Amino acid sequence: MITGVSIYELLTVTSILFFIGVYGFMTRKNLISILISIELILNASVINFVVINKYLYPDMLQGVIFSLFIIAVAAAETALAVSIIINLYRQISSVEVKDTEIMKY
Amino acid sequence: MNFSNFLLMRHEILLLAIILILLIGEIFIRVEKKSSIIHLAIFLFGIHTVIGFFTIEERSLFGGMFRTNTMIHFFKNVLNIGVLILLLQSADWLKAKIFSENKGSEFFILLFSSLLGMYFMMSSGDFLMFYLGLELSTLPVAALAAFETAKRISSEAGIKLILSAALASGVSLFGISMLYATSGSIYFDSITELITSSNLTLLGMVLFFAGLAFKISLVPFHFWTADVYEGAPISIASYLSVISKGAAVFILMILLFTVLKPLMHVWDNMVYVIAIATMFMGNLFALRQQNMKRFLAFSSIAQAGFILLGLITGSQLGTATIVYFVMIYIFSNLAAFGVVQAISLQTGKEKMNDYEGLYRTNPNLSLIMMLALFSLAGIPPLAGFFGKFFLFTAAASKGYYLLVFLAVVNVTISLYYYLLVVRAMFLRKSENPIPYFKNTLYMRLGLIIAFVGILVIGLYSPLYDYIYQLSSVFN
Amino acid sequence: MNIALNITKTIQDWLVSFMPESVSSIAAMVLVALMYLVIFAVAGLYLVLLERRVAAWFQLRIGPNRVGPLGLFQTMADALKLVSKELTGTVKADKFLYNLAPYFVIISSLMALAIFPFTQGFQAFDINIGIFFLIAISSIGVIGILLGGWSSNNKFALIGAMRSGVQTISYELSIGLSLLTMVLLTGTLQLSQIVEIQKNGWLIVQGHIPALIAFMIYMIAGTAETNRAPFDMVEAESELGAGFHTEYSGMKFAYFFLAEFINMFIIAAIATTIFFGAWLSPFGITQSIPWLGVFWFLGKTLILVFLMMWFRWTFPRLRVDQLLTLEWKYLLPINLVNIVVMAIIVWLNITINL
Amino acid sequence: MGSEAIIVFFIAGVVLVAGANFLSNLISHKSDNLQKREPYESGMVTKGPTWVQFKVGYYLFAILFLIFDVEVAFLVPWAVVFKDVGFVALIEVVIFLLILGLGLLYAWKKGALKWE
Amino acid sequence: MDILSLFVAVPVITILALVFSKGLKQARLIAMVGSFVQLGMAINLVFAYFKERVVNNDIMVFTKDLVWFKQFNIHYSIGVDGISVALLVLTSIVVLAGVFISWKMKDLPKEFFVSLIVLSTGVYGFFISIDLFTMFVFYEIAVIPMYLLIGIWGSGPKEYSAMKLTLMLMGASAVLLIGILGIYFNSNADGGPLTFNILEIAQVNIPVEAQKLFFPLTFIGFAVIGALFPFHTWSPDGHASAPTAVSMLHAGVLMKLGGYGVFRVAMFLLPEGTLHWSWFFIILSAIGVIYGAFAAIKQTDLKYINAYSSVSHLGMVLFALLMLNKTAWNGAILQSLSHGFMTALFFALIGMIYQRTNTRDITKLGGLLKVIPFISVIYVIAGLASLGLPGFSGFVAEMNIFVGAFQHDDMFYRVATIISVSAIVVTAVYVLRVVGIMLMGPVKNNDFLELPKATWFEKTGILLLLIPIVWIGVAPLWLSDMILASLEPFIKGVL
Repeated sequence: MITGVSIYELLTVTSILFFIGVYGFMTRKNLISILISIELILNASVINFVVINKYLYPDMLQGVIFSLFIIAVAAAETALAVSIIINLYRQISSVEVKDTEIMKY
Repeated sequence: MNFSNFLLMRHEILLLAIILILLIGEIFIRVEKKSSIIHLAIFLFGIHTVIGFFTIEERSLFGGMFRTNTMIHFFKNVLNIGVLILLLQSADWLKAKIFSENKGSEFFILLFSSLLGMYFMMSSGDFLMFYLGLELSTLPVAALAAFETAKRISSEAGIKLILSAALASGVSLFGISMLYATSGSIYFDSITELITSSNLTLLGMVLFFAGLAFKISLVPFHFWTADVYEGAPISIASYLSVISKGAAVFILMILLFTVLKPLMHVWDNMVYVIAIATMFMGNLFALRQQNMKRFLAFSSIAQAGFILLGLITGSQLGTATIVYFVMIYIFSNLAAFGVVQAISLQTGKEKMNDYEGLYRTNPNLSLIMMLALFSLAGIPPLAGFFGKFFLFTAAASKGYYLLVFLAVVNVTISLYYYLLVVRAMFLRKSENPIPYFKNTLYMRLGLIIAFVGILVIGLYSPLYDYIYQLSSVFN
Repeated sequence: MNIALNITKTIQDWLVSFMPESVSSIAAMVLVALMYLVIFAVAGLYLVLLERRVAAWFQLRIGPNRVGPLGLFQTMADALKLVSKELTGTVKADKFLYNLAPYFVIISSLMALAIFPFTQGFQAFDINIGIFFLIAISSIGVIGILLGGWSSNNKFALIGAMRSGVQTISYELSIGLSLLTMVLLTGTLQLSQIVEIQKNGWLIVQGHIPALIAFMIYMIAGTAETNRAPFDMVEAESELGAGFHTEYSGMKFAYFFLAEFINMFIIAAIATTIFFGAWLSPFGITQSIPWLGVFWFLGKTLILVFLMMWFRWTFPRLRVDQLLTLEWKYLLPINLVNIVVMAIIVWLNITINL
Repeated sequence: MGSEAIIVFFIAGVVLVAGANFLSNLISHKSDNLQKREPYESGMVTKGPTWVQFKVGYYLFAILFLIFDVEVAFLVPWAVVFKDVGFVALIEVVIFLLILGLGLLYAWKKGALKWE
Repeated sequence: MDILSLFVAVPVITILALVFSKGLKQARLIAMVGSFVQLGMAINLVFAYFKERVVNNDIMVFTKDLVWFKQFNIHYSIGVDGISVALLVLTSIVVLAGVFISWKMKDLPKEFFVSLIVLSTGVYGFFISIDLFTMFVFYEIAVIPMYLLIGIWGSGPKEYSAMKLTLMLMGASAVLLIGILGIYFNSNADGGPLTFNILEIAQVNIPVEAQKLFFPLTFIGFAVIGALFPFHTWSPDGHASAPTAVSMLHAGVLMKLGGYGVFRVAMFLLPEGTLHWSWFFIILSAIGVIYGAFAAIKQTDLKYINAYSSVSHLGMVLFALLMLNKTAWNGAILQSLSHGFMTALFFALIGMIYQRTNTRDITKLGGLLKVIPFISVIYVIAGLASLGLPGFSGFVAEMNIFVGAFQHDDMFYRVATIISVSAIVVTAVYVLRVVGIMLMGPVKNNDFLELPKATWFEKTGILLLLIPIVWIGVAPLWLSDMILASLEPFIKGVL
């Protein structure tokens, strides 16, 4: 818990982070940027869990443990996504979204 | 700690053991003999499926993180059978295309890992286990979707799948964190007691819904479906549309019917709208598809819309009909995908036009395909009819006649495009039809099991009674 | 002398006696930060000197001896020279990242330095996840190196940075795992408590065989982590010019240089804290005089630093593949087994407690 | 000082670097010519772009690192409470490490650890 | 196995036998034997029914009830009354005739007969079920083989017609499904369990609001297959494109499902709804009667003529049913039967003519009476029956309908009746027009002079259909009695 900072400010920050992530996911044209946007979303959730745990329910550790697992999963997710992106890059020499749309309509 | 508790996790432990055995096999078997792993995997999984049928007691483990009961157990068995059929159907493809690149065992390992994730997801007693299960069931599939590394669309499918999956799970997580904030627990049981209908809870629920809506490919989150199905190997498309969707529907149902039951007055409206949107979107887009995989993708979106009709009831009737429908759907869709797979493997043709005159050269395949499609469309006496009828009955039991009407209109629309395939196979004659070919034993076995399922499940009513009786645990 | 647990608190208490509380806390922070900056600079400079003297000693030379008595001001002069040099950079560089890289390197090592218990109570902050924090913060340094190498837009620099990246991340595993082995013994991550536990005997004694293995792995991995010989492919002069900092000049080069030596100090200091009882004197001989802890701490640390310098002038440089083989095929499996062995020892309670 | 110390030290680091840079800019002698600003590659003229696709081996090691680093994240809490939990924790970690070890072995056999 | 379940079992066995058969000869033999057995069973059923009626005064006899899906209270529940028995006999005769007509089926004969028998299974099942769910199942089973039958073995724009037919009928079943579910969920209005059983629901007083809501749904759902006016468009196209046997079965039997379903389900279970809505559907069906007749005049394609005539005739069935009195109802049932035989006969003859001349355009035909006398004579007889000449079944049916309809002293009913009656005149016009152009006069095309005579299997098929027409026309009373006796519960329930 940080003295002088209430839970509202922290949750506002995480919400902003979350929506930056969603916005980035929608608007970005580069696969890596999209991936980073997703990381933002996940991190917003992680912070959310920790903050809620610390401020509201300090006697249990559920939120903190949850965040630990989210981090692990996010790592796996990113590793996998980047490998697929690399594989794609080897074929089309690009990581732009517009180049990945041969399947359409 | 009592180690006999682990016996309750029989499915999970056995599957994990199989994964490890295959991993060891992959490490130590020489490259020339690698293809024997196919037989090993199918054999082991067959044993696993059989063992799964032994009864199990009802308990929860790890302080409520993991729970099991007869319904969950039953559904795991259903998924097992589905995966077994899938394995049988994809054995040839693996042998021909994948083992030559020396990555066949990875296919099994990843597939089983994903299935393991689904087990955990279905057995989860808290949101942590649920989340881990969800991710474990999604991530390997993304790898599998990109499995044919030499094909560009395969990679595209993989990246689309994983990016959408990650977004959905992220959004879902954010929702879970809100539920956690209002209830102070991530355990389902405690949440059920503590949950109140505050704005934050509702927001949390809606966000949470997104994660599973993605897996079931409900409408705002269906964009990935067609592309991924088209790009991914057929086995994986089949897996995504059948097993993955089935498991997600199941857990969504459990969560809505137990944990989020106090909020039912909110989510039933949501489900109502999404159901209509999903059915229409899926069906209308399916009308103009030419690629069989895309076609089945949109068809499966539409089917997901039908499933929501059972979800909206929030009653035991809903549970039973959903499980029943999903089971039937698994068999029907597997049969359809099996035929597509067989043809694609032999001739590389996946377009609807290529199927013209199929009946005259391959009567058995086209017969199975036709019955599978009719089952999907809901034509008696095939199983699909009963599944759909009961879903509609369930929805009508709550007075949603308009919804049922729209759904039945959609059944008619869907019949149109299913008949397009039947038309190509039966009505048309082709200059250049797909030549006659003989399927291998595995493929035939896979198709026959699915075929028998389609024919029998609907007519054999004790099965439904059994499901209904099981479904009382969630209400 | 009775010193409170934490040095900042001591300073703050002292400050409160003559200024308002709100100002005092800020002043205390500034003071502490300044103090550590000084320590940072001095330690960095004199470690460079030490390195040169040790090198000379190994090669039967005298080493720097002109500037100041015994050449003590040599590195000071070097530093002054570096400050007065022009900060150049290439036109092709990614300016922002190029300038950002030194910050990462410096901040990470500065932060790591902050949590060591130099003696009882002499600790900038005593975080309860101390070891975890150390592992985490030391990973950040590599980002600086990668950024520097990449943004220079120079092939040598890039290759150096990539090598550094793969090497650092590989050996970081071993560092983490071997420290973890010792955490099994202590059951806590807080450095002050770890020291407290070592009053029953240094951990390397308590954990005997597996602790010894862990220590050896730690020292190898630590040497690699700091990109020092024999693991200095990063800046292998004969291959890559100067590696990742080829394009850096003047002060900017000095940061990397400084950080490397501070990191060496940090590695040694961690080893001291975890394996050799930090500021504790052998058998508690100087327990009555807490300030002597600084002497013990620095003494042990410098011995370990000397050990690392010894490596440098003893072993030939490894190839990249040898380096990775060493880590992934030897150190990591040994480490994993070692953890289990340690767990069994702790479980059976056959540790040595004096 | 609690967790604020992290911020203080962060600021201190920034001040150190920025201050020294400033000082250096202030007192250093400056001269400019074009060649000086070329990348230094042992006196040769740079050919082609530097930022090209890199050897995939680095990426493989990065992934392996990720796996084991995350593993460490799980082992840390385990190590802290190991003394209190005892035997069950030992069994669990053996299973955990076994699976990880199998993963390492797999990577080994697949040639991911080979640097060519 | 009881006498009624055999009607489902025998076709299923036939199908299984067909699946394992090879070639045209085996297939048609199996199909013929199967259909013969069915005909025998149907005739046996008639006698058994009379015997049973003496001792058993229930609404349905030979009932059998097996629980199927316990949770929904779905039963496999079967039973027959006089109406069903008559329709079963009709079905079995038409199926057998259809098999004979398709004796020379060349393309995929096995599949053809399988589809045909599947269709007949559905129809049999529909007529014997007294459970709404079972009924619905059999209804759909009967509809879906039409797609393949028309699509594969049809002629002309067969794909379009097949798709249109299937989709319209399936769309109708969509509406019907809502109706059935509505009835089901209101079947506990008196406090009993929810049930699909028609007889049990008939005892329940379904709330009037629900009846008003669900009657049109149920009615339209069934009436579409009975070619109710705005929803009839599938019928001419479907008939025109279908192969002969399918046209026969379709017009002769399948369309009867509509009238039967309307009567048995919509009107029987929702009497208040019937009263509330009957004016609307009377208008629709009267329009259908007139429209069908006039449309038939304009057509030159034989099949289209017959198809529109079917629309007209079946409109009359619906019209009579909505008249809500005993005589009209009796007429409606008789009309169903009569039309079933007649149209089947027509289509069989058209098929034969088409097979020989390769055209169905009446303007290109002429003087066929000289060339193929047997077929032509029968065609004339069928035409006369169609326009309601006394001595044939058509007369008996239409007489009953109009007498019954005119019994209403309300102006609306009388006007509607008069309008419908005028359709008879129009019928005479188009029947005689065809006879005049096609059969009389000079032979227009010299190729036609060498046309082959009717073969033995064609004759058998024709006679199978012709005998009942004459029989009903000459001796209608036994049939009338059987139907009238069965109408009693309806009269009690609806009127």
